[in-house]
Amino acid sequence: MTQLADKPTAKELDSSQLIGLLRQMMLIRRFEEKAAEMYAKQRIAGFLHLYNGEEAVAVGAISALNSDDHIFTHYRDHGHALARGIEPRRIMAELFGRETGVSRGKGGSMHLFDVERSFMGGYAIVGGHLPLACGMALANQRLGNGRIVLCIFGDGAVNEGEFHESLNLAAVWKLPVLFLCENNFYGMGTDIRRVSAVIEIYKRAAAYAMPAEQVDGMNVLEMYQAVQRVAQGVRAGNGPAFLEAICFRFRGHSMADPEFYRRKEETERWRELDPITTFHRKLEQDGVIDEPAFQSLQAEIEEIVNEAVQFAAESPEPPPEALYDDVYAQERD
Amino acid sequence: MTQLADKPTAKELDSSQLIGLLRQMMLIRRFEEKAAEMYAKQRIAGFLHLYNGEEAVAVGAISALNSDDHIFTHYRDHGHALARGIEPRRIMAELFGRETGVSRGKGGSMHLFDVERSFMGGYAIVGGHLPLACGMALANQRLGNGRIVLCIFGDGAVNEGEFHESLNLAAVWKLPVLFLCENNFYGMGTDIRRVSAVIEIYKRAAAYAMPAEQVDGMNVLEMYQAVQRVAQGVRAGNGPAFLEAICFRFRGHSMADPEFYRRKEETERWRELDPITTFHRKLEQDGVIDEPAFQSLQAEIEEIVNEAVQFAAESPEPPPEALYDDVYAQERD
Amino acid sequence: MAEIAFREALRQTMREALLADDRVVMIGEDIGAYGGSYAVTKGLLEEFGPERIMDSPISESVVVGCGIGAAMGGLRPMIELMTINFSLLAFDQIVNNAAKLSYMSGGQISVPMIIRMASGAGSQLAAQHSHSLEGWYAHIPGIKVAVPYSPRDARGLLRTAFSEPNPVIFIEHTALYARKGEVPDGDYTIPFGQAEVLREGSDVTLIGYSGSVHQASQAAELLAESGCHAELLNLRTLRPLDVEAIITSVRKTHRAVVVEDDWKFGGFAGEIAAIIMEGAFDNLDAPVARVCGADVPIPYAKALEQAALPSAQQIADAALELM
Amino acid sequence: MAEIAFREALRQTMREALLADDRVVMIGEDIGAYGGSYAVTKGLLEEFGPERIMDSPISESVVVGCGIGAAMGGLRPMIELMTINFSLLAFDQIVNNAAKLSYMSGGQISVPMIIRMASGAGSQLAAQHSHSLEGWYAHIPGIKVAVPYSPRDARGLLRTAFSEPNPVIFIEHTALYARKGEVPDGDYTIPFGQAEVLREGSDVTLIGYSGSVHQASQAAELLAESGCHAELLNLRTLRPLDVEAIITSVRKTHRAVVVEDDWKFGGFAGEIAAIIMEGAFDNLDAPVARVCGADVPIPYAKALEQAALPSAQQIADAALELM
Ligand SMILES: Cc1ncc(C[n+]2csc(CCOP(=O)(O)OP(=O)(O)O)c2C)c(N)n1
Ligand SMILES: Cc1ncc(C[n+]2csc(CCOP(=O)(O)OP(=O)(O)O)c2C)c(N)n1
Ligand SMILES: [Mg+2]
Ligand SMILES: [Mg+2]
Repeated sequence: MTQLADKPTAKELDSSQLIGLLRQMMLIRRFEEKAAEMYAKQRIAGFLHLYNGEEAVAVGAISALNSDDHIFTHYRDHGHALARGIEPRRIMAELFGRETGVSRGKGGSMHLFDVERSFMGGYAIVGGHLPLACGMALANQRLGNGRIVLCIFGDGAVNEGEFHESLNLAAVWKLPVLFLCENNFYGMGTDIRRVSAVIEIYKRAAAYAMPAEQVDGMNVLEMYQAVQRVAQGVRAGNGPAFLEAICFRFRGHSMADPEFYRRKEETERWRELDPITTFHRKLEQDGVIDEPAFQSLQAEIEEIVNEAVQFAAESPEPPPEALYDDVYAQERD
Repeated sequence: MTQLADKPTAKELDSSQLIGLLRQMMLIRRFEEKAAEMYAKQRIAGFLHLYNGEEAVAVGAISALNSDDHIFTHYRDHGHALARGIEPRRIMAELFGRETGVSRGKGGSMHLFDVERSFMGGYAIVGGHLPLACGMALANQRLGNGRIVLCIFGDGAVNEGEFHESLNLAAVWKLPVLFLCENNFYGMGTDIRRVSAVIEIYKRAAAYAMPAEQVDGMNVLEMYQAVQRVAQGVRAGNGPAFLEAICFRFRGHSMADPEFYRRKEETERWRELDPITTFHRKLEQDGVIDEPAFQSLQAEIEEIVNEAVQFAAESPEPPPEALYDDVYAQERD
Repeated sequence: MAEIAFREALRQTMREALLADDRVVMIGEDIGAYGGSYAVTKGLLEEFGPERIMDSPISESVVVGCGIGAAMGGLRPMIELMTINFSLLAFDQIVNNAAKLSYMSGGQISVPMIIRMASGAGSQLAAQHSHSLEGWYAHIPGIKVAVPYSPRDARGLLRTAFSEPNPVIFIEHTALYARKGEVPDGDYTIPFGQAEVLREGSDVTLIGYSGSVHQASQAAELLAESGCHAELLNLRTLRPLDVEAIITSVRKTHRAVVVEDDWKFGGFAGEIAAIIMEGAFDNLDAPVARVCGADVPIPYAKALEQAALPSAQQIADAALELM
Repeated sequence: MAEIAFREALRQTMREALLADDRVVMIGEDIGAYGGSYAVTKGLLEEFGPERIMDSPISESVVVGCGIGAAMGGLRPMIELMTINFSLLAFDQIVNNAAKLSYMSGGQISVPMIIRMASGAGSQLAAQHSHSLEGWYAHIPGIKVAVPYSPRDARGLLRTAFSEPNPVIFIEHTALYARKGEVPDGDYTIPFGQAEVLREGSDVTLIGYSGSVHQASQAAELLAESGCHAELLNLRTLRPLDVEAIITSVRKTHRAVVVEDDWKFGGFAGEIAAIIMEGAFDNLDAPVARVCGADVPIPYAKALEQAALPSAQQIADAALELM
């Protein structure tokens, strides 16, 4: 039998753990603000998709996993990578296209990989990583290693054929995978109501007899709690499960998006639920954090982020020979 | 507003209509027995998938449509083609690979087409025709021509990504298409229970908020009734609908199948529900048909089928130049 | 004759088609409310409404299949697949349905549809978003493949595509969208299968299509500086391919360099080289050279990405080596 | 050394791999209870059970993607896609994931998996079931492509595939399954990238792979009757391709005919022709000839189908025309 998770429940988290959650969300926010700045200065290129507004989803979910549980995610992956504890400097270096980047400059923003941390990558074909998550879960199941797979994707991915094929396969083979849909109501400029026959996404899991629920993705503790609970069942061998996190991205789809497709007021309303502000306020009210502690947190994060930029900027570009490296893996055990 | 179907209900069908249903099922059965014989004699080649046992599905469903409603189906298509009224001789000629065949010898058993009869083809990529059915329905919707699309596929197709994408699209755009799943419990040698998370297939339509029901595919009148009723809603503009016809193929998947994967007893049990025998018995009991009438029906069908073989055998093969014909369509209005 | 951008030439042509024929509908991801990911369809939703300009779910396979069915049913669909990268998800529909229905049905069916997709690398979008797979489409009997280079091509070829009874894959290199050029007004069309001689020369034939014509044209300038007179061919369509224009030019110049963004090994440049050998063997003074993308997934880092793509200098060098 | 069928050579090799390594799992449609649509996997379910021999839903994309993920996770999956026709539905997984993960991750990931698929026409299965698209796979950096001809190839190449750290596309021509040949026992393997000279000759090089080697070999017999000594190359893998063996042979014979079932236009035969031109230009006495499938969807009718496929006679004629 596989081991059961012994993560504390959200209620059992101590002060430093609670502050840890806040800190991670703040780090993601600040890291990405800086990345956006660097994008404007053309130090970063390609597509850059910010996670701004959705930080509670990644932080709550990933904190509730074991550190060797696998993560597969989409191109909007900075938040997930940081929440998994990958060094900000190596992520920033990747965005800068440097050799010191997590993917050695080959992947960029959409393809962060850190296999040592079981962070199995960001993927840029919508829905394309769901099958991989099933396969990894199959390997875990066969190897009996007690590890589960968290597979993260957006509301837009739900209409891809691979969503359907993956959920069915995972259910039939009882694979230890937790599907986490970040429902931020838009796939690029397309409102989910215009393209999805059923908009309460978690209900679609019923077509695969898969347990599913909706959770408030603006609330880090609720995310933590839901994933902690559901992961336990998945780890215990009950088969896959599905979570729909309701959230919102405060910025455009990518840096290039002028957001013609939605009204400012909609975003403003959601901003009032900012996961960082609300959680900070709660921790203040509960006496977990005071103003000086918060300010030193901010300062610490500022330093980490600045150091990350400096590290990235000073890192070497991949050498020309690197062009032909790693097209093929060289060895096999 | 589109016209409403004015098909009689199953109860209103008169004797000659009832006998017509029986006759069509008998024709399909006999036609295919002959085709199998010709296959054994190597007059027919390629894949040959018999509809043996499922005749009530095609006959009941297609009789309930208007004659200009479109039909898209899979490679197991002889039954559907005959039920639509395509001349047996032109189907047999197609199986023989002759120029007089419905598809001029280019398509064979899996690709019967008769556009004049709105029979839009048999398709050999599992699930691949569902998107086409949606597109045809979109055209009908835009042109306001009151025609609906019947899209037929098997239980195996349900796990393809295109099933999911098609049902979602049809639902979102309220397309006039009736999805008809022939659930014969096997996709080749694979028992549906081993590969489908939810085996009551019609329940999967709920993921698209699509009305769906199960119907006894061994009973031609129930099939007729269900399709007649459901088609009315689709034609009225209520959007797509889903029917799952429970049935069974009495023979192997194709002529090459030794049926290792199932026990003879299972098939024997289903054979007791043979749609032709049971309907014949019912018509006898109801006094609709007597023995002489039945025998002359048999004789008539025997003659049609024999004539079809003769026609096919005497028809010319496509000329060598035909190899390059119709790769591209030549004109455009 | 107005000077407009490639993107604008496309948009104007679409608008004309939508105005001229009620049966024209456009289907694709984010072509409406978002305005198109490369802003090609911007404003069309507002002008023609959601029944003509249909935002689709992210479901490439059904989007293309739906286009095919709609074409069978009498509409004139134009599908936007956003980029060629995503078209891989619709590959079966294109190969097995769009390209084969006319033939399999013994000529009963035609599929008059256009499938547009952006192609090419160069903006650091990394391996999954940087494909140039035009050659794969050119390989499929039953479809036609247009690869415009100039705004003039864009309009002329798209107008032809709208009058085609067959499925047309219409490839738009992302590096071209913003480039401007003169576009004739009115009934101007460019037939499929006619390459354009962009520059006459006697020493070597440079052959390109879509984005690569730009690098080839710069290479021709570089060569001119070295006193080498290159003839430059813009293929315009890959299927049908203007074999005659290629052979005529090589018979004159005796040398050829084929330029393609796509991976070299097994790419379409090999087909062109083989065709030249078949048609002008006795006229060739040197083997046909191919300057193509490096045989690697496209990397993100800027310098590496640039190194993976054919450059004007590489083309010029390859030409000079043939001398 | 036993004389066994191609199908049986594959089955034995799979069985050995399953016995030797617990991490080997096989996934595919109808590979278990049905026994495999071409009976290649027959008996394996009974011997190894449903945890090793996994019947899948009809969901090509997730089947391949699941194989990739399983390989990332430490298993050694072998995927059977039944036929190359259905692989189009898994194309995105192969092109965008299997082939790119090692590179995109900066070398952190390897994908040791085999994807088997039957290929080829000739049994009147009509347009959607008769593809030969090996050349498309050969075009993709990051994967390897094996195209065995003999039972000996089948075993030797499959053994190599099982020891590969990279994704291998393993193509099995349906016309070969029942053909018998001698297969060495024991640790015999055939490395990727080494063509086989099946017959030595001095007048022309015939180049084939997979099923087409059969027609080429018959053509060599026909040519011998006319006094023309053909050398016959069986490529064995398309990626890596044994360029050296090809060039060496053509330098000797000065002429070459490339044979391929697939459509000619834009096919892999063009690549081989271009490579020959690049590597043996001065040795060529005539342009490289290509004998390929006709540029049409494959028709059902027997005579038409045969006319669409390369025949020994066509190959021999093409060779004689080069003289
Ligand atoms: C297969 C495919 N189709 C289209 C795209 C273009 N695209 C990139 S992101 C995106 C929207 C995805 O939305 P969602 O899944 O909701 O994620 P979000 O961006 O909202 O986090 C689209 C259409 C793609 N990358 N892959
Ligand atoms: C995409 C694809 N995958 C696999 C096949 C091979 N194949 C042909 S029929 C079939 C089973 C389909 O079963 P089902 O949909 O239940 O229809 P039935 O044959 O029972 O009528 C399979 C796997 C195919 N033709 N297309
Ligand atoms: Mg979204
Ligand atoms: Mg079935």
